[in-house]
Amino acid sequence: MSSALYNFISSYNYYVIIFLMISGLFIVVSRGNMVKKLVGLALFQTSVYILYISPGKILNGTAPILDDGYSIYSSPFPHVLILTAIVVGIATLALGLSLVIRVNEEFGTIEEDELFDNELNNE
Amino acid sequence: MNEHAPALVVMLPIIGAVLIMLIRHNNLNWGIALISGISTIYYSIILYLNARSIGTISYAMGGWEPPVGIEYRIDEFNSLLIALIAIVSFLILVYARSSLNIELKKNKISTFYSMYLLCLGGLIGILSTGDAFNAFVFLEISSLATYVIISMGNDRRGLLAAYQYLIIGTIGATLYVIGVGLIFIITGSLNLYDISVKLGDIELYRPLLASLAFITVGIALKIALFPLHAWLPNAYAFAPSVGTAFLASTATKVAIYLLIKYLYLVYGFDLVYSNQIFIFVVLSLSIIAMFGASMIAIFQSNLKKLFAYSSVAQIGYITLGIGIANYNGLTGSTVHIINHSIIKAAIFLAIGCLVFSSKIVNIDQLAGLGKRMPVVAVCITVSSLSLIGVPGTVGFISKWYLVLGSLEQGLWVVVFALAVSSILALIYVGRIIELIWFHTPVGGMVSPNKMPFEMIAVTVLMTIATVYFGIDTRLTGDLAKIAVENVLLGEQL
Amino acid sequence: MFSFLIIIISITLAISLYRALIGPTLFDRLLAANIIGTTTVLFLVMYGYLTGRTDFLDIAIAYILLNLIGTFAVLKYFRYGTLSHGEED
Amino acid sequence: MSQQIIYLLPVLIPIFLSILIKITWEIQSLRYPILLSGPILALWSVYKIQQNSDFMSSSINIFDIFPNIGISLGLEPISFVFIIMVNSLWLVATLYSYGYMRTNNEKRLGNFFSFFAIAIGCANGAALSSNLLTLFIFYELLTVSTYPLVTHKGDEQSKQSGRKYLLILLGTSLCFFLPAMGYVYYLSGNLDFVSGGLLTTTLSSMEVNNIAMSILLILFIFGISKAAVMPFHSWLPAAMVAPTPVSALLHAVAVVKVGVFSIIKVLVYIFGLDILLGLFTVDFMIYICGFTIITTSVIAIKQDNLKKLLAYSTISQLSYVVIAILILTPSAIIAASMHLVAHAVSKITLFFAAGAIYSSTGYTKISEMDGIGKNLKVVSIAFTLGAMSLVGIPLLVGFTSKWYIVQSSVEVGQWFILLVITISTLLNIGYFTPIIYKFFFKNKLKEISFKTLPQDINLSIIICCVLMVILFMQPNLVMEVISNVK
Amino acid sequence: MALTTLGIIRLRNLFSVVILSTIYSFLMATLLLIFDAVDVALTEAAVGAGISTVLMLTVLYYTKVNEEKPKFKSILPLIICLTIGGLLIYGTYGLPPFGASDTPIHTHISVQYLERSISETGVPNVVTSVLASYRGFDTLGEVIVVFTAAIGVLSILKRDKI
Amino acid sequence: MDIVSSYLSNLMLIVGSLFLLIGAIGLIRMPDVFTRMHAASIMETAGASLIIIGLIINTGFTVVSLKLIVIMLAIFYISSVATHALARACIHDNLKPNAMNKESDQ
Amino acid sequence: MRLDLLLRISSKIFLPFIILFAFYVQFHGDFGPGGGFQAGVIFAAGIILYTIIFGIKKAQKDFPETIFNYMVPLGVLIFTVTGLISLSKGFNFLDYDALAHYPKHGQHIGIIAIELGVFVTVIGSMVSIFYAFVARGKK
Amino acid sequence: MNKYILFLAQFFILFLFWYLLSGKNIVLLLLLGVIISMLITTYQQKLKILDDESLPIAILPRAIIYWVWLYKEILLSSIFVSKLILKFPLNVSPKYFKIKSNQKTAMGFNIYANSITMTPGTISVVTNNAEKEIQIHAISEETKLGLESGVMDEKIRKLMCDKDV
Ligand code: NA
Ligand code: NA
Repeated sequence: MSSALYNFISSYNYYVIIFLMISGLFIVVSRGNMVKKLVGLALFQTSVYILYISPGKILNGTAPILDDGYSIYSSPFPHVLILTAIVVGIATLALGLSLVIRVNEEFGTIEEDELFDNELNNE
Repeated sequence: MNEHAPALVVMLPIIGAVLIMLIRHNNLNWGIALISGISTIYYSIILYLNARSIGTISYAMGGWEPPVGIEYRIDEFNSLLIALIAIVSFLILVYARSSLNIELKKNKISTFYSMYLLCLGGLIGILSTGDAFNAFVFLEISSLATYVIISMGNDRRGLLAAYQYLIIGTIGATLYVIGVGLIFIITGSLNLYDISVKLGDIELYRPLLASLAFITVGIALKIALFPLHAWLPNAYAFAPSVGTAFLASTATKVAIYLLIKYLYLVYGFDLVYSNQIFIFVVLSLSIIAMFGASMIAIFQSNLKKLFAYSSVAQIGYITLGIGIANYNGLTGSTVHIINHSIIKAAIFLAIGCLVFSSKIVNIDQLAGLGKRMPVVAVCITVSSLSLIGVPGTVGFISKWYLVLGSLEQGLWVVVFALAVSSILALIYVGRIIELIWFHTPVGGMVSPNKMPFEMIAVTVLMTIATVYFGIDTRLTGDLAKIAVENVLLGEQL
Repeated sequence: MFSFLIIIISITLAISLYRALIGPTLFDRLLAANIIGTTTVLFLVMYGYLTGRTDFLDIAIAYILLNLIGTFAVLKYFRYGTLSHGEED
Repeated sequence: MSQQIIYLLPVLIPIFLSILIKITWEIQSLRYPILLSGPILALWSVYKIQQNSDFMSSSINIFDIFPNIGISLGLEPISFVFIIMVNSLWLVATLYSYGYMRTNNEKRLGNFFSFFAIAIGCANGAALSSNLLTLFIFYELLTVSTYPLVTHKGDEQSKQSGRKYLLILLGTSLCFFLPAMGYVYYLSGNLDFVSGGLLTTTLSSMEVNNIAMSILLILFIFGISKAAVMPFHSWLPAAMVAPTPVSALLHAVAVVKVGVFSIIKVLVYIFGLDILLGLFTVDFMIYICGFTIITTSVIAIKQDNLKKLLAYSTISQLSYVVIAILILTPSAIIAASMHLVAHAVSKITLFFAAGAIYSSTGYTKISEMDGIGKNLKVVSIAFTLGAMSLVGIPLLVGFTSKWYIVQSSVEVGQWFILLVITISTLLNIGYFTPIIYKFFFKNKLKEISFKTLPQDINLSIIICCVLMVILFMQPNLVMEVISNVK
Repeated sequence: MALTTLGIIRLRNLFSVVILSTIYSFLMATLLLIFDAVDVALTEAAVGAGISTVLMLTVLYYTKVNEEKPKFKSILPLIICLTIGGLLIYGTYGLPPFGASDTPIHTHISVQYLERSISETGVPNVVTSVLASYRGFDTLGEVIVVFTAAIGVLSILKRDKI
Repeated sequence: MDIVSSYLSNLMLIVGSLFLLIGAIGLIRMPDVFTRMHAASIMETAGASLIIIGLIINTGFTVVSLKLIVIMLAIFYISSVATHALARACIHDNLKPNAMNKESDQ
Repeated sequence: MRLDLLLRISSKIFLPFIILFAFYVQFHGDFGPGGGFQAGVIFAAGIILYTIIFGIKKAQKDFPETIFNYMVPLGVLIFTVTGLISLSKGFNFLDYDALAHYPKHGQHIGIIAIELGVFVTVIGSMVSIFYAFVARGKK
Repeated sequence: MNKYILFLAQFFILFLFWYLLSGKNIVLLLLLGVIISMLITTYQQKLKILDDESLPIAILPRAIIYWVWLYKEILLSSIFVSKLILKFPLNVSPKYFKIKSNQKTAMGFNIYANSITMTPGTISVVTNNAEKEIQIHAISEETKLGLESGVMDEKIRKLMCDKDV
């Protein structure tokens, strides 16, 4: 049973990543709402997490917390990296959101179309 | 402590930043920043001298041997850039105090210094790290600090610029991480040196190329290579002048170094340049950058924006050298990294002086500047001429190497592109010079603030540097040559 | 046995997700979110049993606590339109 | 004094002088002595250098910019002639311009003279340069330092002209000169001026690629657009908005002559005559120059503005020099150098005269100048002499140089050149005769008061006329020196 | 998860987007758990469901809740994204299959971490030992990132003296 | 005893998971928010608790089972609070339950 | 009012456990999942819950903002100082072997120290950020 | 309630929780647990968020009995609602009505409302402590009747030791 589940995931491993990545990026690039853009950015970053971690998984392996009962562990290396990446992600998100608050305060809107038309392009 | 210089040179600015935020004293922050800056310079020079005498220095963070732990690799090339950045940013710091008092709210000044130092530390980290992921972390440190710096200006559009840059910068960083991830999957390592060894016998060619593409695009977003440059003009235009000077003279250069490092040291010359498409893309993008950005610059009315677009064009020169990819081309790139850093620092510092004294932001306000503020006017004039590449200034040196490099490769197109883009530069610079010297000031003049000595001094110093290094190239040119010889083309020559 | 349960739980998750996606009102989505939180916790517990590691329980507890915080935040938000509301206001 | 300093003196003296002028400008009594001391000191320093060196064997490396190429200076025959000419005429021009600027109440005199001095310094540097890089650097600096002089008036028209000036001069030099220089370096690994030609000596005959060389030649001739060969000539008429002394010194002597001089040096010391002989582009360039000569002369006939006319005349005369060089025989080189000097002296006379007329009457258009010869005798006579010299009438220096050019073209059998010179001489007569006729034989259109000209203007004009005659009498002053070119 | 993403793309109401992103975080965390990344899952849950949600809600308090229709057609973005996707598909072709144990990731450095952790640092959770010791400098960088973000947010948002 | 307990635990697990499934189906089939809440209620209370009790029986009395009990109680409590608050929020938002409309029809 | 009360009671009950759980995650990072960052986030989440339920004013009175603002650099300082101590003993930066006589012991101390640094910074940052977000107020 | 008993109880519960989580008998960790539990409890008291509401010790023993009963109820009504869900032509006739409660204490009232919500089939939507009135949404007539019988109300009154009126 469990191996069936694994196989299911195994074949779609990278494609899921790619799909998430594209859709996250798509939100960022195509949507004008600043908050939504940030959400998209977060999705985009999240997809990277799987990119790193899924190759670190070994079938029948277990979490890399050493214990007597186990011999096969999945790789701890990607986990460490992704922990860092998550932290960076939330830091960026917080900064971005704070900018959004201020932008909304100053300009009264958070739709990029309006903002950039009105502000940055017409000097 | 000298053997620990690789760690110190990164940590000193950061410790400075932390202390500033911990103490939060309005009179001490500048002092702390200066002390950090000075000590960073000291250790960076020690690093450079060591790298010159010993060769590559490997420093194991945490005492764990390289592939396992994080390694800092210092060679003649990056130590040179570290020293450059340390010195330039220190000078800008000296300049910063009075300028910030005018341009920032009182309560933000501590934060500014803190961010400035963090950004500096991040950049030095990127330069010196020998670890792909560590580079990402420091890239993010410097980027976040940059976003904050950009958002700090008094112009509310700074917020938009910061947001825009945040989005683009994060996409860039993420693409970079994707690229690193692909490499990581292939090699299982993150140590750049280790990777470069392992990539030698990798049969998975496609992931390799894809990772190359991702890393290049990711870094290119940071570099503001031409189609990906949209964030830069706004960011430069609305940041506080000190911030602009700092960013323009350091941030993009570091990203370029990272790209060079990947192309030459990690992937290796043969892999990258066996790929004709890659060269073609880099060259054509660079040329488009040189033309397109200059064309846009001609029509700008905001002074900082104009020079920001000019930066995009100049970045085109640097990447051009990467695309030319021979000894002279690379030397040209390297020298131009140094030279452009100096030029842009000088220009933006001068603009900072203008903002300080009479709130000048647009080009037409420059009219008759030659009479009102002759010193600053001379500085702007000289450094702008340097942008064109008038002989006797640093700009000429870079152009010369680039021309030589492209001639060696038989790339006449590139030679002419260089020439024509110089003419475009001439057009926008000519406009400014004409306004400064041959127009009478329009309307009532604002009574100018008295310029503090250190602002003028630093600006003049930078301007003198643009001329001095244009004449005496022992420091810049020869060091760049040595760096290129020993580091980048070690195997090829 | 456990894997069977896990599959059931996965199906449940999928269905709730469907509701979260189509939910005509916001509250449907909220409800679904809450359910998904709970179901995920169950999933965790089951998965912990499946692999035989008890560390998963800690994470399950963490999930519960976080789910609680998230739900409370959202509810409070709906009630007052802000998160900064206090007794005095 | 160390060697390096001595060689740098001709460059440093004017620059130092310019600073001095800036500082002491307010002190009235010091102005004249300081202004005049510059040219004299410069001439003295050239003399010192000449003492120190035997021609063409000694050049001094000041410092390196790139490995084994840097700023290096030296004195060889052509540059000796050129530098003497520039500095002597500077002396004369200083006299003249001080008077002129005072008469016309030009503002910012201090600025004017200090930039003037810097420009001369750059020209001296270009003259002394003993490798291509040094030449290029001083060439560019000359452009930049004369730009303020061109736009000195500061009105809209000046700015327009200034734009054109910078754009064409810097543009062509960056577009053509710099790549060409790079290519030379790429071919030979060096940029030194070598007697016999750098490329001739370093490349074996196998390596010489005719097509590449031809392209290189075109690049150089178009790149050195100060020589104003036809597609890139329009900066020169534009620059005529500058005050007349500027036009006189720079656009008759320093700037344009640096252009022609650079072409001479490049052809002689970089290519070497041997390589050039085989190139088809030489003929091509000769045709271009011929075309330039004829066309500009025709344009000159139509001009009403006197200074514009002189400018077009200058363009055509410059192409004389270039065409003379392109004959590619030693005697032709001598002829070219001779014409360089001859034209300088004659044209400066003409400009001085034009400026004097403007100072006295305020007239700039030829059509207004009827009958002024009766009041401005000295000036009108000087103008006539200058014009005659350019046309090539004996007793004046212009004849000598034209004669030598004709002679060497006949030697080689370049009938085209002969034809061009003949036609252009006719055209010269065509545009100068009406003016002179107007000066002396027409009646004034209306009565105006003539300002009396200050003595220094008259003096300088007379000196020029005397020079023209002396050089006709003693062409060997120039010829002897230049014949040392190997 | 993919569905959640689609939902996020489609929905205009930003509340729903926030709620969906919370759900997304939970699911992502679960997925990470399946991949044995215990620490990461915990972090992702804490960050995604806890902090991010709350921050986004706060922002929504200030701004308008409904997104407006994008003015432009999303063709160019689509092209960009598909290009990148194509590049990824190109790049991931031939990567080791999921769950294999003989890939470089496992054989090169991870092994060392797993073997040395107990004897050198005495910490059974290898993730912790790598994070804190073997790659401690990265963690320092991470802390500095958090520091930067916090100071930055304070400087951007605080009105009074900092 | 072992067999009995294992059967019991399996039974509870299966029943619990069935409850989950049924609740999920209810989540789809029910017509409005309020009725869906009831379905959710099943999932969160009956389903979750049965599964957890099944697991407790499976392990026997250890630290783990105590943890499980804690988890169960927490789920109960949170579910109740959340459901109530949600319902309340719905009413506040002027979202009438279907029940009201029917009563007004009658 | 009624909803408020319910939430308030629930929060009162859960808050101590959340905080305790945070500390648990912090100190058991060696043995199980968790560590400084996760602990910090959970702790911060606890404070945030308190803020959400009791209002920003009360929260800022009970958990003064200044403390958190100072925690942000403090944690980084703890981390850095740990690194500098190893420097001062002649070891490389962040080499915890320097911190005690036996390397393994030193590693342990080092790990605890830097986890503490992370914990402090993360709590400080997250709470500061949240306070800043909430306290900004509409114009 | 006595402050100190509350303190001790809370401390004990927290420490128990810690031990539960930790499951390790390392002295250092246990000590840490004690210290941290202490700290938290102290701070709780300082903030005045430690009271009967947050820690109902008094009713604990009877609460267990009540919970068992409630759990039985929950299971039964779960089965009922499940049937409702699985019926093929979906036939729900939800009811929305008010109910009066006889609780004396606020806490009892809250528990009542919560219990109603916890039981599948009924949700307390709006509560009014002053009027002792709860608006309830029930999924069908049966669950509505089950509530109106008042069994649960009675049980909770027993739980809270309310004297009969
Ligand atoms: Na950890
Ligand atoms: Na219920």
